[in-house]
Amino acid sequence: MEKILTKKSFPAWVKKLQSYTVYSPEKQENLWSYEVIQNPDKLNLEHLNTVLAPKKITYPQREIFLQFNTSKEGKPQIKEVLPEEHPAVIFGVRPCDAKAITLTDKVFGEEPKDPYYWSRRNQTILVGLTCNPPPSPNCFCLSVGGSPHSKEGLDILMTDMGDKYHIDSLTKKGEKLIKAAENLFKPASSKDKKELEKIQRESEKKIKREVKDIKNIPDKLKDMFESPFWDEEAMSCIRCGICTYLCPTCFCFDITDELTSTLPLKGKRVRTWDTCQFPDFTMHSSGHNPRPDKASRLRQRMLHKFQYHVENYQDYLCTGCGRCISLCPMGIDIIEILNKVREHE
Amino acid sequence: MKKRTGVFVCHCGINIAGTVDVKNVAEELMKHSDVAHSEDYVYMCSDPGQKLIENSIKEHNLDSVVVSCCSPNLHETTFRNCAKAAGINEFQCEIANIREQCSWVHKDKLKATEKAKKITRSTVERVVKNKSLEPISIPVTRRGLVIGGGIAGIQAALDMANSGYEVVLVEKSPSIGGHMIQLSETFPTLDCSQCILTPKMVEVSKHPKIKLLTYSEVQEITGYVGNFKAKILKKPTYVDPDKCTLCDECIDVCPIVVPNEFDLGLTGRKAIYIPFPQAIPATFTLDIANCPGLLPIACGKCIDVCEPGAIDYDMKPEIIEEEIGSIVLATGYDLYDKENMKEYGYGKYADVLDGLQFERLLSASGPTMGEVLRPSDHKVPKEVVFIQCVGSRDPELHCAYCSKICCMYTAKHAMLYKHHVPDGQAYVFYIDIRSGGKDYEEFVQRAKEEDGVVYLRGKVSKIFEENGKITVWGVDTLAGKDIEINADMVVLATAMRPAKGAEEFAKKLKVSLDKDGFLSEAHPKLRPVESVTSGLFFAGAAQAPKDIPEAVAQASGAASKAIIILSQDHLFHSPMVAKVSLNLCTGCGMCVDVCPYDALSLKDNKAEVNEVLCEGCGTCSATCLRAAIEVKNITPVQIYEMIDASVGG
Amino acid sequence: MAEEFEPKIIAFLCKWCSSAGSDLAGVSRMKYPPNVVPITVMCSGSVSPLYIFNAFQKGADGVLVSGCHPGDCHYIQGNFYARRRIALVKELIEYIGLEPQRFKMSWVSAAEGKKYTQIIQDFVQELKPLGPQKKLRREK
Amino acid sequence: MVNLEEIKKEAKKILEEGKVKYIIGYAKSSKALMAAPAFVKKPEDIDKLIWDPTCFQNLVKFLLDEKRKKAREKEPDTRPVGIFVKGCDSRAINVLLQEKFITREDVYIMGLSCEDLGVLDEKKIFKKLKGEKPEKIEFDQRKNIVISTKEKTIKIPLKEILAERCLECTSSFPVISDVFWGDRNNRSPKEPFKSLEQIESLSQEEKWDFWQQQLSKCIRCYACRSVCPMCYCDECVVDSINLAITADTTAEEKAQKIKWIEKSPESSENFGYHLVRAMHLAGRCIDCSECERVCPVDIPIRFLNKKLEKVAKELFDYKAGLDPEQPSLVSSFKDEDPEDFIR
Repeated sequence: MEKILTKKSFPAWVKKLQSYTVYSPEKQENLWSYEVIQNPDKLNLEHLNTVLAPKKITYPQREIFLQFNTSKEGKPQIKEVLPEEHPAVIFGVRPCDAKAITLTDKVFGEEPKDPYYWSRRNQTILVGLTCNPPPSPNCFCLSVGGSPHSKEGLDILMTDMGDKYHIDSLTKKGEKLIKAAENLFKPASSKDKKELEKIQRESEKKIKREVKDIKNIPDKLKDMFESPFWDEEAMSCIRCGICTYLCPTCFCFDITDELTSTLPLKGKRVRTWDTCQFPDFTMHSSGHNPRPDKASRLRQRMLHKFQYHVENYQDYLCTGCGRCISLCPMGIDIIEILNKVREHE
Repeated sequence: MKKRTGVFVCHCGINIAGTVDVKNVAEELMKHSDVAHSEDYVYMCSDPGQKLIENSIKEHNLDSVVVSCCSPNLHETTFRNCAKAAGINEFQCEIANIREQCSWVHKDKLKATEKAKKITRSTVERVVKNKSLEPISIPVTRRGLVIGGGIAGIQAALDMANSGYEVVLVEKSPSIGGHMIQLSETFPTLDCSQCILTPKMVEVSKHPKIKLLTYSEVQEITGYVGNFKAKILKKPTYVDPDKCTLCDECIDVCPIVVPNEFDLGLTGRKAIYIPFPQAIPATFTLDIANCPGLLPIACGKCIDVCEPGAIDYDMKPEIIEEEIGSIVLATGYDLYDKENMKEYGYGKYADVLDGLQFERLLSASGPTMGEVLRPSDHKVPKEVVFIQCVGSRDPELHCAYCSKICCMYTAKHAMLYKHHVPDGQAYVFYIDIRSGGKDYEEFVQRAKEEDGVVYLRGKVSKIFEENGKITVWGVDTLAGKDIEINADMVVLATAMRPAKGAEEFAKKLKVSLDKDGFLSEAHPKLRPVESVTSGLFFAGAAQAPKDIPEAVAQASGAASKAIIILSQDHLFHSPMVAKVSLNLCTGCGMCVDVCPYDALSLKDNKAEVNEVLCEGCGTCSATCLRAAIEVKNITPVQIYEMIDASVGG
Repeated sequence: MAEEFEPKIIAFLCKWCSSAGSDLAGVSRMKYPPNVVPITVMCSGSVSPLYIFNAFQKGADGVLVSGCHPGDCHYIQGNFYARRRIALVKELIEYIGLEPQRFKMSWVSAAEGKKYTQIIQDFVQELKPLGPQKKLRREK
Repeated sequence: MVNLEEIKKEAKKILEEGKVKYIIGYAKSSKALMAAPAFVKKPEDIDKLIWDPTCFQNLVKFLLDEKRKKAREKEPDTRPVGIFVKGCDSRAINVLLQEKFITREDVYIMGLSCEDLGVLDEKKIFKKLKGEKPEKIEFDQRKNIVISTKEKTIKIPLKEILAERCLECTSSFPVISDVFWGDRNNRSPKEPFKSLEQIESLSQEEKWDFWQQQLSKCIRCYACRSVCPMCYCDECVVDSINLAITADTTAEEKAQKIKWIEKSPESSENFGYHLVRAMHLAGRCIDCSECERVCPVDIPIRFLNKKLEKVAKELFDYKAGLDPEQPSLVSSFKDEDPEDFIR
């Protein structure tokens, strides 16, 4: 169901959503970041790529699993901690980031479903925004099966049409949001729809970067496991966590116990993000590390995204947001690597 | 893996129990997963108390113990022995100080109890991670080395030898005796210096346990306490002491005359010479620096006349290596350099002498056979001016410190001068008189009253020669008037300095020096004869200006310290020393920089600990950026747990 | 009425001077508030900045490092290194906005029981108005 | 003036002579505003080498990889590695020499003077570009940078967009090198620590609010640590990045491993990390401020290191990286070190 909402009345709509925690991109100094919106009048959807994808809301960097409390005699008491239920709306979600959430949905949706992830996810409504212009010079969503106006994973897709937004409600959740302030919306005219198509066509043209015939990449990679190629490509890697922590699709984690008291022994078990780029990610307690060097770690990142995940989920573990390219301190460029893979003999 | 720790809380009568609920402390600690047993008792240090600990160690088969009681300084040893007696390693026993640091300083019983719990638990956390350690045992080479053959060195050597230990005594000049042998009489008793010293010198030369190396210098000391190695250079004397009959023939024929060090240049000596008649060893030395040459063609007169053929031009320097267990440094002093004392015309006017030169003039065996005569014209000086604090107590220009002995020997000089020249007049310029010491003050008074020495409180402004006299301008601050004395002779009480070359030597031995270049002791009050390097001790003026009795006393002190080491065949060293985790160490060497004991070194780019030298201060561990080095049984992880316990977390 | 705030102080005392000094305070039956828990280390030079930060993270309201007077260090120089290291920590802590009053260093000799007593008394008085140290403390 | 052609000539020469194993230099990256490290092994590849104000990276970091690699090899090639260093980078080499992490023989230092310039600050430029993508950039006589985006071409005076550290740099030329290009004019900024004032002038609480706000952004990607040439430990004290365990590490040793900070990016843990990091860089940080450049969430990390650099200078008259022979800041002392803060 397509509707039109004037930019003027956009805040009014958001104000109607008190029952939700509302997130939206917010500019802090030079950076864009998804934050809880206190004042809807300040909403600004002209954002470039946020440093962290909305993943930070649906899959926070730190999740408490349980609390434990031991005593010398008797067995320890354990209390599971689930994120408290609070419905949330995220505005300004870029189609690539929404697509990314559908990917993590699949992973955490495997049986047994991850209760922590889903208790958040089920509560979250994603309101997307068509990318026009692209939010990053390194966008390449088209190459990985996405588009600047892809609806995948979104409950609503908004498109900026100058003084108004085209609102495309895609799910029941989305309907519910619009219902909250129905009178603010008017149906989209056929003229609007025409204009929308134009905008969407143009937005695609604006995506400049591309991975050439990506379809062959997975097979290509299969034969490159032992290739010295990775040593070359990884030379300038400094084994930091930027590419993976900022990636909207990376979902690897670590589980540790954090003590709050040592006598008696009390604490929490928490899940935190982890990354295959840290050397200790695969370190065995024996001291053996199956991925001893930067090359094997870069290879892992590439193969996971463009071979293993494709094998397991028939989809790339990459949505072309370009964050890893824009923020790699050493200029490692996933597109260039893939294009080199393509030419690799 | 869990430990079985026992916690024993002492009431110390009411000293602890009065302010701390000891039962409650014991109960609280029982909650700790590593605590297998805890109890309280009225006096843990009493025999029944110790028995109680021993028994419960056995009964509950504990592997570690915390005793909550008084300061570890008091009963740590007691309880560690007690733990040992019960069959567990002594280093598995730690003391929680809940008396000095808790019950005695607080009033509020509740809060004091809470604190006592924290302190005790903190100690439990430590003990839980304690390792069983064995003291490091170091075999001892039971020989001593004394460096310097002055009175201090002689005394130290004799004391050590007489207590049955072999001693190597090294003296750089041809004879032992040092400065004392140059003195005429000694204050305050005026007994003849040589008469009291020569017997000791002879004793040294005859002592079966003393190996005397004169005309020798220690070049290098390596190793550590109990196991030093000394490299000693024995310079050739070109005379075989066993053959030499002291016939003096060689002296008569030797064409070379140089100033005689022993008489401080007041007389001359030949290139082949004996320093002084009573020299030990009693033999001649050929001073190669001044000899025309060791080739018969160059001169060779002495070798021709030497009946017994004692002279051997082919004698070579030899390096002697000695293994020793402990070392006494007695490198002595020299007088403040002439060069610095130009304002007093010293070195410029023949009749301006320093204290030691005057001693020679007074000495019966001296250049004038004990008559006081002016070096310039051999006339008897009728007016003699003695100036004190020449170079001493003068922070701006010279030495800030007081040379200590000058007040006394100046009084002695003035007095002896009067004994030699009853109709002469002696003046003494002084800043103030420091005569602390047995019979010292009386001695000074005697000089003033009986011998009529005129003491003028003030400084000398100028000294210059004027028609055969030495005019001294000074001021008498008491009378408040300027003084001019036309003296026949001026004697300067020049400052005492560390012996020349002592500095380089100290560097070789890695002993630290104070700002004035004297050896600095481990602790100014409590360890006055020890250096910070264990096994190395100080005696005599090398450490600070001293008079003879003090030097002798310190020498005996140093000797007994040295003997303490030699008296055991093994030394035991605390095993709480640094330990390196090689897989973490990057070999940056910061720990090596900070170690005050040179216990750390780099080997194949990794830090290496010499456990014998390490004192376990842990400065290395705080300096290391990668926590690659820690001190056993007080490791970062232990502190980490102790912090938890101490904040009550 | 609410109970008065009692600051928690961790005192790293060197074994030879400061710990002995606090022993002397005890022997002389001087009195100071029980807010301080001493941790005796071998030398002030062995106190790593990690210990200090960690104490604050674990909820200490104040931290004291105390060693021998310069020149009296049992280990000759340890306290000189400590002096430098602690100066850096102090500057840093102040710079990031933790109240400087919360971190102190002192020289307390084995003879200065009185001084130790005074230091603790003053420290507690200074800390009380500041309230609990929450800035670096871990959430419980 | 540094002449790129001369540099290439030298690079070619030493590669042909086999004097060096390879050369670590700079080449263009897919981002117009930032060069990328280049590892040149063959003489024919020297043409990709570049030298201009986009050469941000402190390449000294890569000597660590080289050392690790050597350690793994049975018969390592012991020839030196050729490396481009700027003034600040060269000080990093001095610190590594001082800490015996490398030896002088390990490196063939190709010194490049920044002369009156330095490197760009991407963030400053992005501000000016307001989000437009720079297509290509040019420098006209080291005065201006000309940036062309699809929409327009703008000319910005370089001084306006140089990195803060370059504006406060006191020696813009390498202090140690085997070959050298450019001039050695020391520049002496009036106030080398000016940028700190904005924080120092704050009240205690304002300071706290500032750092609290900044450090709570930290996501612990450890880029600051990863890019820092001084952070060469296999295992970081505060948080294991590469547990330095070997086959013979005992279970107990593993158990004794202290967790000084937790993995959670909570305020206290973030402070724990950044405070310890600052302490560990005291007297070692040579102010290449790579840590700050790479931080994805824009934490002004340099202000922490710079502060201690200032303290070291003012209290102990110590400057890092000038002399490989001098003892480290914290492994040395002077009798007259200040102690007015001690009671």
